[in-house]
This record gives sequence, structure tokens and C-alpha cells, in this order.
Amino acid sequence: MNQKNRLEQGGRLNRTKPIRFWYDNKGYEGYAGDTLASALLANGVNLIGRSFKYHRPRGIFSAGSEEPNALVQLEKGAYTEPNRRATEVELYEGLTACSQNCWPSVNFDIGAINSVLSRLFPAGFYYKTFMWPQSLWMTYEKFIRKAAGLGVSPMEPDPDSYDKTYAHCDVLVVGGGPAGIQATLAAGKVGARVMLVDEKNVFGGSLLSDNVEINGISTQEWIDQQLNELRKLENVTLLNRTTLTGYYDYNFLVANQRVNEHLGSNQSGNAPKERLWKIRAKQVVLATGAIERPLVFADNDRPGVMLANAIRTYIHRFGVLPGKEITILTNNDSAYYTALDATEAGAKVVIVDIRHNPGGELFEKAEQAGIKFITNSTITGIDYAKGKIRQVEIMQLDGDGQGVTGSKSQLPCDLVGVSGGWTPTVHLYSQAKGKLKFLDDKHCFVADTETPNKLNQNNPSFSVGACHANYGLRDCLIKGFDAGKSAAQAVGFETTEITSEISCNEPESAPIRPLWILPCDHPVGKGKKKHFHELHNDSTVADIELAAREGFESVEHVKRYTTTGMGTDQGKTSNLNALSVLSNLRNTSIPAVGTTTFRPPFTPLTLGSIVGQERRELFLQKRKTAMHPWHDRNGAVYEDVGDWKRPFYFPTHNESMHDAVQRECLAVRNSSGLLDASTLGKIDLQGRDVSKLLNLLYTNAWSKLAPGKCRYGLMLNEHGMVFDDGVTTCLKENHYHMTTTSGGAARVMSWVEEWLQTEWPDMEVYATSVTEQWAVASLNGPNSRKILEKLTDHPIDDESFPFMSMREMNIADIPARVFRISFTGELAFEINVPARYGLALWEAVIQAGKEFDITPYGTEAMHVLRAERGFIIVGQDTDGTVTPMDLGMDWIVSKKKGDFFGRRSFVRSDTARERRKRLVGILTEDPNIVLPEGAHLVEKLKDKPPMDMIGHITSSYMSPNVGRSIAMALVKDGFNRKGQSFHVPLIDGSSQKVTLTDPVFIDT
Amino acid sequence: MLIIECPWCGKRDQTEFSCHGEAHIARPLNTEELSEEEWGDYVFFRKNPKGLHYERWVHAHGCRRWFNVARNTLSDHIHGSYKPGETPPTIDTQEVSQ
Amino acid sequence: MNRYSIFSLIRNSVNYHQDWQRAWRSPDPKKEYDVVIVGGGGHGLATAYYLAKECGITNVAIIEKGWIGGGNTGRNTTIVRSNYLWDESAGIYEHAMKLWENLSTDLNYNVMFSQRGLLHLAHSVHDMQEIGRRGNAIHLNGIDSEFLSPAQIKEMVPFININCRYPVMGALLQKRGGTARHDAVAWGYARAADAMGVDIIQNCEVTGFRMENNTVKGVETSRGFIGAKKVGCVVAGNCSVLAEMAGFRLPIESFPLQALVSEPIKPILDCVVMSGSIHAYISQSDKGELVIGAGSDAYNSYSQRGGFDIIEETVGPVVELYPIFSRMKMLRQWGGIVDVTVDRSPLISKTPVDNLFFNCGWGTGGFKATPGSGNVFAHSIAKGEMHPIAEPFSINRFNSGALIDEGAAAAVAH
Amino acid sequence: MNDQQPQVASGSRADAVIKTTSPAYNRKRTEGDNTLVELPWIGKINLRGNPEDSRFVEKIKSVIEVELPLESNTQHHNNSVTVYWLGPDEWLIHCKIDRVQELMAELGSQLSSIHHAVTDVSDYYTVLQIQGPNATTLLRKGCPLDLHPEVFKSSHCSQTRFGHASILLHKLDSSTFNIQIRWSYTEYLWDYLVTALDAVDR
Ligand SMILES: Cc1cc2nc3c(=O)[nH]c(=O)nc-3n(C[C@H](O)[C@H](O)[C@H](O)COP(=O)(O)OP(=O)(O)OC[C@H]3O[C@@H](n4cnc5c(N)ncnc54)[C@H](O)[C@@H]3O)c2cc1C
Ligand SMILES: NC(=O)c1ccc[n+]([C@@H]2O[C@H](COP(=O)([O-])OP(=O)(O)OC[C@H]3O[C@@H](n4cnc5c(N)ncnc54)[C@H](O)[C@@H]3O)[C@@H](O)[C@H]2O)c1
Ligand SMILES: Cc1cc2nc3c(=O)[nH]c(=O)nc-3n(C[C@H](O)[C@H](O)[C@H](O)COP(=O)(O)O)c2cc1C
Ligand SMILES: [Zn+2]
Repeated sequence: MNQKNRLEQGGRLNRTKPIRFWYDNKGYEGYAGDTLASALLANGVNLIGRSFKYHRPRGIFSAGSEEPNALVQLEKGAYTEPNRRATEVELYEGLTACSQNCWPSVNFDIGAINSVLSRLFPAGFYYKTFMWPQSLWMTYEKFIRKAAGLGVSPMEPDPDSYDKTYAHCDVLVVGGGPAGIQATLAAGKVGARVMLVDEKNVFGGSLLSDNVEINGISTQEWIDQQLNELRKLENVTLLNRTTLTGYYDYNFLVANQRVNEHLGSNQSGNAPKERLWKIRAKQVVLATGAIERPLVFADNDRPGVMLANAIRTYIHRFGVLPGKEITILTNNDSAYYTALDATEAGAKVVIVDIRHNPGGELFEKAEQAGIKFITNSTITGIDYAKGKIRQVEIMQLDGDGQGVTGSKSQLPCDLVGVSGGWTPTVHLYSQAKGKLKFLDDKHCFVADTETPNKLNQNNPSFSVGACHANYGLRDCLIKGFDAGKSAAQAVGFETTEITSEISCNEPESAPIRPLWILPCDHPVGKGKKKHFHELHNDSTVADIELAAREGFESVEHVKRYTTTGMGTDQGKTSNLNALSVLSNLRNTSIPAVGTTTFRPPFTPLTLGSIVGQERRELFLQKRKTAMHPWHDRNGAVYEDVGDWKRPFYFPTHNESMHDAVQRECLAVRNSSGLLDASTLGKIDLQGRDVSKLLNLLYTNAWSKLAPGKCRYGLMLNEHGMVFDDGVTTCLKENHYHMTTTSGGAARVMSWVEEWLQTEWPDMEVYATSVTEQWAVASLNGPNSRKILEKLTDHPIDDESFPFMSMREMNIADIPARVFRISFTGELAFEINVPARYGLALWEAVIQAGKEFDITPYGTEAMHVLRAERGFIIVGQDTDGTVTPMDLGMDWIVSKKKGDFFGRRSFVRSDTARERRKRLVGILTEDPNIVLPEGAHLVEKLKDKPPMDMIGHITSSYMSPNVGRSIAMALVKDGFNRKGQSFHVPLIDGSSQKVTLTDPVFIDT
Repeated sequence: MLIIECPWCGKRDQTEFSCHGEAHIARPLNTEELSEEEWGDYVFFRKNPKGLHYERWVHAHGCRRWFNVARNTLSDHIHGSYKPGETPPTIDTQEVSQ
Repeated sequence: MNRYSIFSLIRNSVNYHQDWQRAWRSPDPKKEYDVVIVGGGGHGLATAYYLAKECGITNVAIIEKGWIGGGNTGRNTTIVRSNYLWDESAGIYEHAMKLWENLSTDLNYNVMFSQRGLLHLAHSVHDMQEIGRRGNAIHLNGIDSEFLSPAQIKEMVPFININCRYPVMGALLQKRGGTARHDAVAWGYARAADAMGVDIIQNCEVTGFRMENNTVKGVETSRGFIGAKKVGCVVAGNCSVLAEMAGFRLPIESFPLQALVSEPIKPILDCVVMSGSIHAYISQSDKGELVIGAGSDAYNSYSQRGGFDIIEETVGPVVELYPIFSRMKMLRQWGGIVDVTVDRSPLISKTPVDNLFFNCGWGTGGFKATPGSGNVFAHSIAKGEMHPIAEPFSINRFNSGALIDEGAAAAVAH
Repeated sequence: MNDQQPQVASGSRADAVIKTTSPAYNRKRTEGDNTLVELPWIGKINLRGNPEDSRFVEKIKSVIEVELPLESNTQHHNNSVTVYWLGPDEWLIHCKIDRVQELMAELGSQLSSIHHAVTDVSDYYTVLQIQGPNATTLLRKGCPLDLHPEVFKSSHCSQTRFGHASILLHKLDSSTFNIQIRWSYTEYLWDYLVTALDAVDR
């Protein structure tokens, strides 16, 4: 077996299942249950990558999601992922990973030159340099960018699938350690709907790294027992491999479950790689544990320096002893557990304790185990070469621990464990705007749940266990249970019945020495050795000092100036140490310095999982009309109009768009054409006061519209600007049918309803949207009557069925409402039938029209045809800054009727101004030139810009019926300038001469 | 992500609603008589307070009714909802301001 | 102020950087100033800088309730461009652009202004008309502007999914557009203003105005009264709160706007890409993370964060348009409070109170205007008359109807 | 206008001779024990009126022979019609497609003196039915409601959201839901549910 650091036994592994994997193109073997990190350590590999800024070699620092160093490029090709924490990646057969941020290799990295030049690159050095000359900045930037970044993005679309789902529960427990398990049990037992999430693959939390007894059984047995009990409860949902990433308002929480990811690429089959849970919880119990805090000492970033508790985790959870000779540097007792366990596992351990006189139960145990102690001392240097620690240099601390005295001694070792105590994982509580309080005795922040603040009153939650600085196991178990009870009680469950008996043996801990930044043989920051308080972004104590020196006093400024806490780990292991450096510099306490803001996600969240299944076809709905199947069969090219797919044109025989549109336009004027107008918004209005409402909504008068009659109207907002238009028909007394633009349908419906419900509740009008009730085929052209006559017995001559009226009749045996309105200026019938008949109607009309060469036409031909007649399109010829008068539509603005929306705005000084932009027609000097829409007119043509613009082309087409190009434009004082000529300079430097005309190009 | 109580349907996820801004802005009846400033004030100017805000919401994916909500714009805490036409609940603004 | 130079950098590195000066002092407020600027964001700091540099007024204080640059200046997606539709907008944004182009040298502070090019994608016929109109207007205003075909877009961003739900039909390119390092802008202005005598007073909140005869006399603050002959308010999302203190309302509402960054990766995206109609704004910072502009919640709020639904609505389009980013990870999301006017154009204006000026309403897109806005606002305050470039942005337009409606025409204002 | 009544008054006669369609017409999808179908055409009438007017409430009852549900999120039904509460003054009647015209006419004449509105929306919506042990799990993917059986009980109905679409959700029994959705969103919902079906952990 090549796994030289693998212990003979132990670990939650399946040793019968060896797994092959590749790291930096070399094959290794691990076991099922390993993470990439544990497997690499088992194989004696601990040089994982190069650091962000200085390209210093880095190794594995932790055993969990707090990992700042061991980021790898996982997998290849479409499956690749940058910046994956080796400590979290579960091993699977064939796993492939590479080191990042180094070239040509992690062992020999060109970028390491940065390390040599590091003295030139203090925090914020960019801002001070690369300015000479300024014109070269873009070149400098290229190199800066190349040097930055870590891994590489995939270059192929993601082959995996994702899923997301809503969920609701009474109590959500975050963290499946002893506290969380107990909380779940308590709340679950009384019948509350509980969800328990934990980011690890198995439940147990820190117990997985432990070997104590609870109630007389081993931790593993205890975990199994509890989980068995939980699995029996139907009201409990257990989600492992699930990270609670965000805690939002009103107890809305987002969790990311890695469903099949741990099986590796190609393995996932149908099941998603990840699932996003969007959870509404009535109560939340945060039992997220604590993260070990490092000590900051000289060259503390060397591969082989590791959190003390991580070593313990590797021993117990993974059966790996990452070093044979271990030096443990600590300021507290908890590292003694590591020392004891490592000794038992066969390592030679020396404890360097910065305390003067460590003592107490654990100390004695350690001494009994034969562990050597060096007290009141620190590591002042590391002899590191060829990827390995060979020995560390030890010196004694002086009085207050700010300096060292005496002579150096060397201590051979291959692994350094550090412990600076613990930092409760308060991220989530803080994300939810919960206030934190600082515990002076425990030197950390915890959730201030006793004095809840108003900003998070919508987020009822409990904080318990190590994440509340309860470090004793018994304490965690009991308080966890109580929290679960209280949470269930808060939801309304009866909880008096249940209790939990706990017994476990725990030695009392001796006090910590509150010192985290440890001196060396030269002043910190002034010499060769570096003190990294933050490994991920290569941020040193000297950087913080520099920032403070330069006046960046606020912790937020320091963060941004030094980038500390801004890496992919978001400073999980470094934040508190940064604060302690800053508080020392500013001679104030840590709470006075304050923390930076915790923000989601807790650990980086895959974009794909945020999207879930809502990708490709499910990204956004495509709305289709009843006739869509016919359009598909007949080769329609579609235009996106809002969510709708509308036929743009119907090319035949490989026609170009231009040819198709010209043909369609000619057909309509010469014979007949059929347009799918189903997407028009339609509102059914009933009640005594409809005409009163219409008088307010539209600019023209509505009181005298007789049954069966139609009228066109312009709708304005209160600014007096046109925002929609359409035809409204009186179906019968007090019953109207309103149409709106396709894009404006929802807006108009909401506009109408809001006024009715809030301002005029007494107005007797009911409005019902019927947009999709009716499929609409608009039959246009001189032959349209002849076609329709074939399909109905109803008289449709001009006299029985005049222009601007509506009749109900059967068309092809289908009950229909037919409107004689026209957007082309031709004889036209808009046939409305219930949507289920839409396709049948369309096919019947096409069939009947065959002898007249009936031509289906799309939106583009419709645009041309209406422009030939000078009809506007709201949203194209208007843009929210245009009044009816600007459109030359004064005729539709009633002077006599009372108030209507927007009317008061007409007389504002700017709106009443002469020489506003007005809608006019445009003819190019060369009739074959079609101006681009959006081109601008100028009075005086100059060699080059700037030129004063007087207006722009809103619509522009080649009109086959007029036989030349036509256009419309909004032009300053346009009405008074008809007949005058102007220029349209284009972006390619050319320019066209144009004349202003009336916007009606084909008259009746 | 708020939970909003529709006066008719009960408590629902915020994504079922849409907000239509400040409530209780009555449309003036005498628009003719208003000065440019008064009209401008009605159309464009808003209280936009930091703290208690009475605002209009519609249960867009539900019963499609408009109603009013009293919400603290700093904490996003909702004090209550009420139907159009009803008088807004009185809320101790002392308590609201943070 | 010790100037930054290659020599100063080398000299200091020999000395382990012990001798760098403070970038700005931390003075106690004086009794009175000629001008007090409320709000230490980019716009406020720039205003003070130009007051001192170009208007000769150095007895100036900036009052900031938190830390300078901590408002929207420190929260934005750093997009800089000047390709706006209306002449008035082009006027002020191009004024800003010209100042950006020389800003690092001017401030002796590298603000990392990167003119890497900025694309506006068009996804529909309507979008094509919109960029057509805007692109031509920009061109005729003498500002650089180019139209790109889908093939040309592919050349710039090879991995873009042209055939997405709303296909990419074309784009408007402003080559001079790009990004700048947001924090550096605040710090650079602060350092340069401080060097000319401007007092930067942090952790000092303005709680009221002292007025006599409808004329402002100074500001009440959490650190006591500070007298001022003139006061300029540049407080972005908080402007309505300050206006209320002064007794008037603004045509503005405040909304939370969010942004997010991915984990850092090696360079992959060399320009800024904006897509208004499917709502994806993305660029890559010099540090390597993808910077993604999200949407805003549709209700007023002063909480500097927003709902997760907005993040979903943002990431969906990003993955639709750039399917290769599906496996990338969001590192952090945050929000700012943006001050939005109805016409999506700013207010740079006198107010009903004499000697009290407001500069606000930049909404979702004012970072790019920072130098220009500060510059014209400084001149306006100094003279007591609005600078011609600022004139059209007066509050009166909401009464007269002379809106500068960037929203109506484009519905994009980043 | 009444003299110009269409010759084919009821849907049924037209339906007999004319091809009708809908976005998921005749579609059925089964995965494991779960089934998704579009229900055959159901007649739908939107009804507006003032529930505080007892005449209104009584007349409705006299026509459809079901008590108007006055509580939100409830429905009442008998063998031939279901009436859903949609809002404080709005209801939706589901009936056989060939009864729409008759009911509309009857309602119209009974309510002629009362402010009301009766609108045919049979084609405005389609109704999908999801049936099977995973029905709730599938719906949870796009719907923010709490669908736990103790909370959203059988016979409950509710207007809510699924993905980007508005829906009317009606729980028939513990494993059967009807989802009414706008015509043009049907395909979207269908695709969404089919995707969800494919991903069910079986
Ligand atoms: C997520 C997001 C993305 C954006 N993206 C872009 C973009 O890509 N491009 C772009 O051009 N723009 C963008 N913007 C907009 C841009 O950030 C702002 O318009 C711009 O930064 C505003 O600058 P400012 O100096 O006016 O305001 P701020 O930087 O917000 O400064 C205002 C300052 O006033 C202070 N203040 C407030 N009240 C008081 C008081 N009572 N007393 C004292 N001080 C007070 C605040 O603390 C704050 O520091 C974005 C905004 C956000 C939120
Ligand atoms: N001896 C010491 O000084 C010391 C110090 C600290 C902790 N401890 C021990 O640690 C234990 C603490 O128990 P506990 O239950 O409070 O914590 P725990 O560490 O056992 O469990 C916390 C769990 O929460 C999970 N978690 C954290 N954040 C998460 C997130 N965002 N999403 C999903 N899961 C997340 C972690 O993976 C972990 O499994 C006790 O056994 C205690 O004795 C001892
Ligand atoms: C352009 C830009 C890039 C950012 N890049 C990072 C980043 O790489 N890492 C990080 O943690 N935060 C990054 N942030 C976010 C900040 O950490 C912080 O969230 C933001 O400035 C808002 O402040 P707040 O979260 O403290 O309220 C970035 C912000 C901006 C504006
Ligand atoms: Zn409702």
C-alpha cells in the first residue's frame, strides 16, 4: 500500500473499496469515505497549490469548508470546476484534479518571482503605481489580470442537470453536530416538522473528529443511535451534503444539496448534480459549530502547517496521520486532544504552548502520555524545503508576549498543528441581520439572541452549541435539546413531556492566553519572515499595519485595502485575527473595531444550482397562439414580442426576409392576407359605468358609442404621454370589449384594475382579461369580403356590416365575433373565435382564400402596411415622451369632455411648448435607400460629429405599394417643416438627403 | 423575501405580489386648478421615508386585489395589511424608527 | 502630500513601507466651513476635490456618516460608459468620461480605469431599434459608438450563446467604455482633496439643517453643529431623508439594488457585456472574479440587501447567455440603496432652501458619472448658479415636464 | 345585438364537427406511478358580483345549484359544476363545456337587475392534472405554497404561482391536483412538470 500516512485502522472509511484518482497527472489510491484532501495526505502529498499574490507554495490547512489554501481545479473539459476545496471534495473512482495558479508546475512556478519581489507589493500597491505613462495602463493591466485569478472557467456548457424546490418546516436545524442532532430530536419528537441540514456527507459534526463516550457508548454508536431514532420520525427530514448558504428575511433560507456530485462526472444519470432548497422555516436553530482559529507566526503559511483539530479529524474521520513528528503550537487546551490522539496514533508530539504555566486535567493527561512541553515559547521560523517542513525554530516569549528573548532552538518535525482557540460560526445569524455580541472571556462573537434587534425581528432563531461558544460536549447536548424544545414550543407544540439524559466525561479546560499574533526574531513585518493572518489572499499583519498607517482605519477600509476576508473562504479562519491586529493597532477592543458584514453565501454557491431546472426551455416561457402549429408547419420565422412568439414573416422557397415581406405586403393590398393577431390584449368590461371609465382612460369621448360600434383610443399616463392604444367595442349596453397592444396587455389590465379597486371602488365596472380566450385571425385586403362570404351566411356587405362595427356570426361554423376594423387601411375583418377553434378557423380561412392567393403575413409586413397608411405603433413611433399632439393626433383629444388621465400635463410649460418633436413622414432623395431606424436628422451636415440633431427615424421600410422607401420620424417642430429638406448622417460616414412630408403615404 | 398577508387570501410568499408604491395618494379632482408645482407633486414626488411606509401591493399571482401594507423600510418589518378604503393602522413611529 | 512615484515605491520597500503617509487626515470638525458636503461617496469626494482644485474653495468639509466610499460607490459593478441617448445625458456622462481618461494622473492615484470596451446586446427587433437610435445619437454627439453583428460579438465573447431564449441580434459597442476600481476612486479623490485642505470627517451623521430666512446656515450632526455658508448634499439612497430634514420632497424613491461576484478565475471575459432585455450585466475584475449586476427589489427599502428571488432572476439569464458559467460559483452577494427618479436621470439642483444644493437621483448608474458630476456640482456650488451641463437636471423639470427620459427609451440605466 | 345570436349556440355542436385544440391536447405522460394529463375541455365562466347582496348570492345558487363559496381559497361543487373563490367579488365556475352558453344566458337573465359580470373564459385557461405519490413533491418545485397534507388539505384550492406562471391549484385528494393555467403558459407548465417527473427519485 502506498498510502504511507494511512493508519492501520480507524476512520469512517470503507477500506474494502479502494479508489483510484489522479492529482497533477499522477495516480493515487484512497478509500471510499475519503476527501481529496485526506487521500492526498494519506499519500503524503501536501503541496497543493500556489498562493494568490506571492505564489508561495501552499498545502492543506484544514479539514472542512473553512479551507483557505487547498483549492484545486477539479476534473477536465465540460466537467471542470475551479477553486474546489480539496477538504470537501469526496473521493470517487477516477477523480482528476490539478493544482492551480502555478506554471509550469506547482513545484516550479514562474510566478513565484512575485514572492521574491514581494517587498514591492504591499497592500494597495496597485493604486500607487502603473501610472507612468497613463497610456500604458491597459498594457500593465493585461499582465496584472493574468497574474490574478485562481483556477480556470469551464469552456463548455454544463452537461449536468440541477434542481430546485421550495420547502416549508416548523423548525429548521442547521448543523448536524451534537447540538443540532439533539435539537432535531427534541423538536421532532413532539411532532414539529423539522429539517436538519449539514454540509458534510455524514452527520455528527465535530463528533466525527472525537473519541469520547456519550452515555457510555462511543461517539459513532451514539450518532447511529440518534440517527436511527430520527429516521423513524416521519416529520423529520434529514439532509446531509447540504450547505445552508443564505439566511434571508422572514426566515427564508437557501440550502444547497449535493445530490450526486460526490459520484463524479458522468455518474449522475438522471438525478441532478445539485439541488437548491428554498426553505421557509417558522423557527431556526443554528447549531453550526465553531471553526478553529489559527495562530499567526513567522512563515505560518508553509505546507505542513495545519489547524490542530484538523489533524484530529484526519486521524479519526479518515484514518490518516498527516505527520510522524508533530509540533503543536497552541494558546489553549483544545489542541491537547490532538496531541493525545496523535500520540496514540503513533506520532511523536511536542507541544509548544505560549502560556506560562499550562496545567489542569488535560495537561496532566498529556504529560502522562509522554508528550513533551515547551512553554511560554513560540515558533519563530520554519525550515521548509522541497515541499517539506524539516524543523521549526523555537524561542521564548518575553514578558507580554510581544517579543522573543533568549536563544533559538531547533525542533525537528514534519507537521505543525496550530490552535488559537475557536471562532463560533455566526455567519448565518449575522446574514439575517442579527446582532452579535462579543464575549470578553471567550474572545469571540456570538449571536445576541437575548436582546433581539429590530432589524431581524422577522427571523426568529436560536443559536446553540459551539456556534454559541458552548464548547463543552455535555453543554452542547443539553442546550441543543433545549433549543429544539423551545423552537417547537414557539411554533405551538406542547413540549413539557420530553427530556434527555446525558452523561459524559469531560475534563475541565484551563484558560486561554489571549494572544494570536506571535513575534519572531525580527519585528513583525520588517524582515524576511511573513506573518499571514489570511492565507487565501496572502494578506499579512504588515499589510494591516500599513493600511492603518495610511489612514484606513475602518475595518471595512482595511478589508478592501488589504483584501483580507475577500477570498473564496471569506476569511473563515482569518477574520478574528485580522480584527485582533487592528484592535491592537488602534488600541481599542475588538468589538469597538467591529466586524465586516457577513453576506451570503456561506460557501460559494454554484450558479447552476441557483438556476436549477429553469434553464433552456424552462428559462422563460414561450407563449404561443392557437395557430402556432400551422405557423410551424408553414415555415414561419418568429419575432419575440414580450413572451410571445409571433410570426415575423413566412418565407417560401428560400426567400430572403426582404423578398418575403415585399411579397406579403403586395398580396394584402392586391388581394388578401391573413395575420395572426391573437396576441392583442383583450379586456372584457361590464357595468353601468364603463363609458365613464373609458372617458377617463382614453383621450377621446366615449359616452355615445352605440352597441355594435367600435372606436379607436389613445391611452395616456398621468405625465400626458401615450402609453397604449387600441380599439374598444360596445358589444351591447354596458358591455365592452377593449383591445390593447400585445406588449401592453398586462400593463393596461393592471392600470384599469388599480384605479377601479383603489380610487373608484364605487364605479360599477368589472374588468376581466380575455386575451387568451380569443384567437384572432385578421383578414385584410380587397378580396377579404369575398373570402369571408364563403364561410358565413351572415350578411357582411358595407351596409349590414359597416366599417368600425362588430357582428357576431358563424365563420366556418365556428361562433365568432367579427370586427370590421383595419390596421392596414384595406377592407379588413378581425375574426375572434374561442382559442380552441383558432387553428380550425385559420385553416378554414386559408382554404377558402386559396382561389384568391390568400397570403399569410407576419408582423413585419403588418408594420410596413400600417406605415404606408401613417398609423403609429406605440412603443416604436412613441417612446414615453410623446403626446397625442406630438403625433398630430389632436383630433383624438377631446376638448369638451371632462378630465382624463394625463390631461393636466398638457398645459405644463414644457409639454405645451411649441417646436416639440412631432411625428412626420420622411422621403429619401434616393427612393431605393431604406434609412436605418434610429438614424437622426440634422439641419447642417458637418465633416464629422458633433452635429446638432433635430429628430430621429422611428419607422423605416421599403414599401412595395408606394414603390419606394418610406419612413416616419419625430422631428423638432416637424409640422412646420414639412417640405423642407434635411440630412441623415450615418455612422459609416455616409449621409442621405431627406424631405419631410405628411406621414400618410397611401391615401384612401 | 417578505411574507405578506393578503387581506383576503392570508399570508403568502412575496413573489406572489407586486408593489405599486406609496399608498393614499388621492387623485386630485380639480386638476384644472392645480399649479404646475401641485400637479408635479402629485405625479412625481414621493415621501420615500426611512421607517414607516404605507404602500400599495397587489396579489398578482393570487386574488388580484389591491391592498395596503404598513412596512418599515429599514427593517422590512410589516406591521399589517389592510383593504383599500380602510384607515391605516396607527403605529407607534417611535417604535418603528431604529 | 507625498506624490506616488516609482521612486517612492522603491524607497519605501527598502524601509518595509514604514514611511508612507496617511492618505488623508482624520481632523475634528471646525466650527464653520465655506462649503459642507454631506456624503463621502465618490460624488461628494469629487465635488470637494474640484471645489478645491478648480474653484479655489479649500475651506471645505465632507461629512460622512460611516466610512468614505461605503455607500453605493463601494457597492457598484463599476461600469463606466458615456453612451446615453439624450443630448443632456451625453453632455454630462461624456464630460465625466473625459475626466476619467486622465483621472489617475490627475489624482496621482491609480483608479485602474480600464477602457476595455462595453457591449450592449440587442435581443429583439425593438432592442435593435433602441440601440440603433442610441448608437446614432451617440455618434453624432461626437462620442465613440459602433454597431456589431452577431459574428463580431462572437469574436469578442466567443462563448456567448447567440441562440438563447432571446437571440442576440446585434450589439452597440463603446470601446472607450469599461470599468474602474470603485474603492480607489473614493480613496484617490479623498487623498487629493485632503492634500488641498479639505477636511474629511467620517463617522459623523447629518441629522438636520439649521436654517434662517429659508437660507441654510449649517448642519446638525452626531458630532454637533457645523456651520456652513453653503451645503451640498450628495447622499444617494438617503437623499429623501435629508430632503425631509430640510422640509421638501424629492421625485425619488429608494430601492435595494444587488450585485454579486463569482470566485476569481483566470481572465476569460475581456469586455463588459450588458443585456438589458434579458437582464444580465457582467464583467471580470482585475482580481479575476466575475462581477454581475443584479436587479432591484420592486419596493422601497433602506436595508442594504435584497431578496434571493432577485438573485435567481439575475443568474438565470447569465447562465442562459453564458452556459459555460453554470459550474462557476457565487462568492458573495450584496446590495446598495439606489435613488431612482422617474426619468432615470439625476437631479443636480438648487432646492427650495437657499444655498442648499442637492446632487442625487443617480440611481443604478451614477458611478460612471462620478468625476463629471463632482466637477459640475463644484462649479455650481461655487458660483451659486448651475453649471450649463447640470442645468437641465434641475428639479424643476418635474413640474415643467421637461424630463430627460433615459428610462422610457431604453429601460436600461446601468 | 341579441337578434344576431350565432347559429351554433353551444360549444358542443361546433365541437362535434370542428377540430378543437389546446397546447397539451390529448397529451399524457406517465413516469412510474405518476401521471400528468391535460383534462379534456372544461367550460369556465368568470363571475363577478357583490357577495353582500343576498339577491346576487341566491340567484347564483338558483342557477348553478351550488352555494357560492364566500371564503377565500375554497370551492364548492356538485356533480356538474365546481365554483372556485377567486376574490372577494370574483368566482370561477367549472362546468361541462356544452353547458357554458346555457349557464351564461341563465345567469345573465337572472342577474339582469344586479351589477355583475359573466364572462366566458373556457379557452382562457387549460387544466392539467397531476396524479401520483410524488404529486406534492413535483408541485413544490415551482410553487411557493406550503403543500404539506396537514396544511394544504384535500379539497383546498388556491391561486398561486408556479415558476413564472399564475395558477389555480385544486387538491382533489391526497395524490391528485388540478392545475388551471393560462392557455399560453400551458406548454411551459407541461414542460416544467415533465422535467420534474423525469427527476423524481424513484
Ligand atoms: C449594486 C449596484 C450596482 C451598480 N452598478 C453601477 C454601474 O455598473 N455603473 C454605474 O455607473 N453605477 C452603478 N451603480 C450606481 C452607483 O453606485 C451610484 O450611482 C454612485 O456610486 C453614487 O455615488 P454617490 O457618491 O452619489 O453615493 P454614495 O456612494 O452612496 O455616497 C453617499 C454617501 O452619503 C452618506 N450619507 C448618507 N446619509 C448621510 C447623512 N445623513 N450624513 C452623512 N452622510 C450620509 C452615505 O453613508 C454614503 O457614503 C450601482 C449601484 C449599485 C447599488
Ligand atoms: N474542546 C474544545 O475546546 C471544543 C471547542 C469547540 C467545539 N468542541 C466540541 O464541538 C462540539 C460542538 O458541537 P456543535 O453541535 O455545536 O457543533 P459541531 O461542530 O459538532 O457541528 C456543527 C455542524 O454544522 C455544520 N455546518 C456549519 N455550517 C453549516 C452550514 N452553513 N450549512 C450546513 N451545515 C453547516 C458543520 O458541518 C458541522 O457538522 C462539541 O462536541 C464540543 O465539545 C470542543
Ligand atoms: C466590483 C466589486 C468587486 C467585489 N469583489 C469582491 C471579492 O472579490 N470578494 C469579496 O468578498 N467581496 C467582493 N466585493 C463585495 C464586497 O465585499 C462587499 O460585499 C460590498 O462592497 C458591499 O459591502 P458590504 O457587504 O460590506 O455591505 C466586491 C464588490 C464590488 C463592488
Ligand atoms: Zn389575495
